Amino acid sequence: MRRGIGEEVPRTLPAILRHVLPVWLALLVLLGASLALAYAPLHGLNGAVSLGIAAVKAILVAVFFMNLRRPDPLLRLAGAASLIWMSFLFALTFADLTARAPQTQPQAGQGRDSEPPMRQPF
Amino acid sequence: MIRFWPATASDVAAQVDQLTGVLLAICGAILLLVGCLLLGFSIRYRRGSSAKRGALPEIVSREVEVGWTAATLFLALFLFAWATGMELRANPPQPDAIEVHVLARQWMWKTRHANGAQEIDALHVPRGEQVRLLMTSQDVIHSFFVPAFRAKQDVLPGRLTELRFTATETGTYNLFCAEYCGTLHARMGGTVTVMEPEDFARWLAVQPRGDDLAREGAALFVSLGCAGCHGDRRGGSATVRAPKLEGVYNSPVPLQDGRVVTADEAYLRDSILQPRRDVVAGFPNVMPSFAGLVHEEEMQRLLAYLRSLKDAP
Amino acid sequence: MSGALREPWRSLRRQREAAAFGTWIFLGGEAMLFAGLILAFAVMRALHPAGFILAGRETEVALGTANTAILLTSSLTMAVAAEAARAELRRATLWGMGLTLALGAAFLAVKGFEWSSDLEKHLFPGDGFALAEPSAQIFFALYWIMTSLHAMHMLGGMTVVAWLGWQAWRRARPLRSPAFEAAALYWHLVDIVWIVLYPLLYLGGRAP
Amino acid sequence: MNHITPAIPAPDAIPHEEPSYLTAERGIGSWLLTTDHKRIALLYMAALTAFFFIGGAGAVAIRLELFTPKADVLTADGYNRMFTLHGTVMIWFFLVPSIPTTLGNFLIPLMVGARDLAFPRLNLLSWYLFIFAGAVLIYALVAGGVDTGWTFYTPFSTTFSNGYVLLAGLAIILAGFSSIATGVNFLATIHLLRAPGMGWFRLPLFAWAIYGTSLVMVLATPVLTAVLLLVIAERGFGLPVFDPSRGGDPLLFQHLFWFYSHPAVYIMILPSFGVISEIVTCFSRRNVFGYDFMVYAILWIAIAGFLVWGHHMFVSGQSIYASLAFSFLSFVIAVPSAIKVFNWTFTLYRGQITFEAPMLYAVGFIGLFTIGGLTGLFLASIPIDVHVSDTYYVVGHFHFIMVGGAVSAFYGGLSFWWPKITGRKYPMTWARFAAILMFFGFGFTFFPMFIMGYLGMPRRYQVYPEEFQVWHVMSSAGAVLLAGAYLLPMGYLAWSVFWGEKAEDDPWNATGLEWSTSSPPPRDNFRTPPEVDEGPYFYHPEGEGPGHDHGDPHRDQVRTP
Repeated sequence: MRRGIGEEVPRTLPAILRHVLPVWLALLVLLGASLALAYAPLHGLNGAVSLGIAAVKAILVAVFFMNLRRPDPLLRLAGAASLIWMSFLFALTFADLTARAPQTQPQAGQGRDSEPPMRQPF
Repeated sequence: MIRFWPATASDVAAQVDQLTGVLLAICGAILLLVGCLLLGFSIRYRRGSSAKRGALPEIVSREVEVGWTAATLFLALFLFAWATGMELRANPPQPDAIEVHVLARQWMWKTRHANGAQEIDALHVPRGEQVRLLMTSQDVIHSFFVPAFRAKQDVLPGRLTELRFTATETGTYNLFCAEYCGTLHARMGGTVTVMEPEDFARWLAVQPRGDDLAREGAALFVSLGCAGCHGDRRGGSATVRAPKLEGVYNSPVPLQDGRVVTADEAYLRDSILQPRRDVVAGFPNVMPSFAGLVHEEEMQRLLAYLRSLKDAP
Repeated sequence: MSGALREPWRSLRRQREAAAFGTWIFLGGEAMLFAGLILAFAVMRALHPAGFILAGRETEVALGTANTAILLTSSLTMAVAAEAARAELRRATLWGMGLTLALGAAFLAVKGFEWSSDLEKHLFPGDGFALAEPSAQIFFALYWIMTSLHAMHMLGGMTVVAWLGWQAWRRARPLRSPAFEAAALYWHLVDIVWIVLYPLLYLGGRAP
Repeated sequence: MNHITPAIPAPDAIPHEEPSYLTAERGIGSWLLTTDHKRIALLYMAALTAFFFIGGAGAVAIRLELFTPKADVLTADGYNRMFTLHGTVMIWFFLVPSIPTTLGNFLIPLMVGARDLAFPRLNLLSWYLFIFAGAVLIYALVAGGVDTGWTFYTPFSTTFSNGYVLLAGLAIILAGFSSIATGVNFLATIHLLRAPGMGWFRLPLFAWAIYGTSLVMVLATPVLTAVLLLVIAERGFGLPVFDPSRGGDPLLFQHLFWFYSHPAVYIMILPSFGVISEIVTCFSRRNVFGYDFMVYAILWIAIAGFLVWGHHMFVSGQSIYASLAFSFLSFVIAVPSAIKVFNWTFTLYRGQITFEAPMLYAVGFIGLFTIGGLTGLFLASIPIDVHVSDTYYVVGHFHFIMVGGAVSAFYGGLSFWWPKITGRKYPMTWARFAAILMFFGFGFTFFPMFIMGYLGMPRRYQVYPEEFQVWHVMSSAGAVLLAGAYLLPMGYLAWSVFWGEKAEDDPWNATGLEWSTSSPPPRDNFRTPPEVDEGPYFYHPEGEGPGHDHGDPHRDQVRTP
């Protein structure tokens, strides 16, 4: 039998807490770090840094709270699938967005025509 | 008379038809092959026929499978390369192209020639010269479609799209709106008339011409107060220092953040609507936004005026 | 239906795996839902960096940070509850779920304060919007859509947790039921979504 | 549903057998609260029939109106509402759920040797969601009308449309939840409930096809939900994301929309690939040619289908470079479809073919799907697509795939598994006639669309230049035949439930686990849990040993001495 979702789980509350409390502490530390770094002058890298920290936090939650550390390939596959599909979505949409001719980019703030649309052209 | 093939009235149309013809031949051959195999096998191997059964012969095996997978892939890549090459070569922009502004709205087309001549649901163009349509919409998405030119381009609100074509045959052709745009979508059409260049020139000359775009733009330039700051140095009472606009069109502009951009239509438009976004190096960030004050048709006039401003010697 | 085992399963282990797998696939779908919204955010951020930086400064960073901490802690209590349920530690399960519910409610309460303060500051797109830059309205459109969709997910999660907690309390559902773990997975995903929304909505444009 | 039960012979006629799923429980409650996947399949069938009629009514109105170039039957808004009704109902309430929720629901547990789907109550819930969503949509379409077309393009849908766009969007979101729940259920079932010995490469191709479909459903549908939420937020609450006047981007809508809606095409067509594979191999008495290639083709389509959505946007103002990438990927996805067509054809080779109704549907499918697929090559080439996009060429193309393809396969699958589902046989002559009529009716209806599309006839036009009339008349005339071909089976299949001859357990002499149980199957599908020690197909012409091209299912074309 393949080792499915393990039965080798901690059986007592202290054992469980030993598992999860360090993760929680790490998450809070990262939260503090991301808040502090958001105010630091990082020359335009702030966005990348805070998203990077968010990614680390998400991975911590997924691996330790959502039990991805257990050796179940099926669950890892399911978890990875959506990431791959997200990359399809982002990659190809940005392939369009970043390569559009400049005049075909939307331009903000252009008011709609003040005249009402003509309803009866014929 | 029943038509099986649309009129071919632009240089691109002829190329597209060629591609279509070849694809038709290839697809016809594939269809014929599949059809013959289906029909042939169905008859030959129908129940009760005396055809030989038994194990599949050596030749019909994985190699065949790999073979036709590869063949299909190569065919697909060949078609891709050809179609793409055609698309990339089609209608390279020409500097002396005739520029026409197109404004779409529910449910009509307004076209406007450089000299100010306006048409509604119609467009006249000369044969053999490249026409560049600069299009925008006032409400929803429309699509400018002339089947005889094999040309189509969506027209979007809030931005410009461009369509280039060179007509090759004189005549009058259908113009359709191809992107669904509401109640009278089906009636949002008109005609495109291709004329000999000299006929076109004659036609254009007798059109009741409003002021031409650039001249109207110049009037707007004053009435909107642009001239107050950007006005010419000779008689202007400019108290605010603003970049001079003569010759600015299509020239490089250094920005405060160090970038250098080309002052194309998009940049100029942006600078009118969102002046604080890309401020020219060395000038104070004081220009107010004209968003909401300048509507799309006026914007076209202003841009035409700015394009017409040549650098004073 | 006395035990934790249900039709059409023949072993609890297999059923547990299916519950986890099914939940994971569903969460994959949920992730795609938020990915669609985040794509919209990313595209608009790329088109209008100035407006987004301007608008990003207006969100309540203190409340947002507090809420992140609350939600991270609720993930902790939910993880404890799920593990305890599997180990059939009844008191720890009930405490864990109770705390999770309380923290979830706290999150929504803080969110409510934040929303009402946003409304007072005229940060709801439309006429009379506080910021002149038109694209700032897009930032706040996405802010309202994302935070309210997330809050709806919180409500859904809290309903499930409350229902399972009630059943555990009444001993109507055996603690070995895979449902506890499935609910915990869902809760953690809602947490992860917030972890990603937090820098997008609250931290943009803070640096000098 | 009591009307079905009298037709079933009293259980004492076959005393040694336990009652079938149809007779195991009685009363309307036993149907509406059932968690039996087979009964839920029938519930879906009833709902889908209703939606098919509603969507069909829209088609009738459209074809009637287009008989002449002028507006004679409907107002301009009325016409727009009709094609919106036709599109939304047919896509989200017929084609997307059609084969998966009926045949898939019924057959997947049988094919993998399980007692039920992984989450039986979720299955029932998804039916109720579907029904509720359908009711909301019909209410929106009838009470207020929706005139956006099924594509809901912004800013038309968010700002300019008059109609119940919000409600329609909500209905489609709900139907999406139902779709996701169904997909999750199939994935979990196929992963975790396969009978002992049922390895991945022993799964019938229908199960593989449903697996691929479910994958697409689960990963694509949420993005549709997201984009419809954005439309609802903008239209209902004034939260601008697509509004150009505030810098929003209508093209963003199109990206998100087609990220779902192109893969949705594969949701509609992949299950029919599975159905056709099962039928072709059975009636040619020959194992599926290149089983593993068929599997890879399904997976290839399911994954790469997500990468081609931009070919719907070649004229939208999308960047030319993105268009090139999408064009390339669109050409590449032609390959797995071609593999499937060739493999079906070669399954016939050296077979012993009989032409029962399911086989006629299948052969018709292969022909129509080939035309549909080949016309797709024109659409993948940018220069041609620029000319024909948003014309009747596109309308013809996707009807060939979705109606000539998916609906033919649905009718074929229904006639193939009908004896298993109901335990009854239907009159074969009528069925053959219906299958042939469908092929020709379909051709007459939709082939003219390619020609008028290339001539430049735009879609969604109520009035049109007279030069196109001859093609529209042809199309409308064909639609009469097609309607007959669709109604006919409903008649004789219903007849068979009451008066049809009783079917054997395996009337087509087919292999596969579903045929090893009784017709109709008992509540728990199998009296003894099945174990599997061979591939799904074990066909051979009469008078030939079973081993001649059978063996390791990985190498089912093994050359034997």
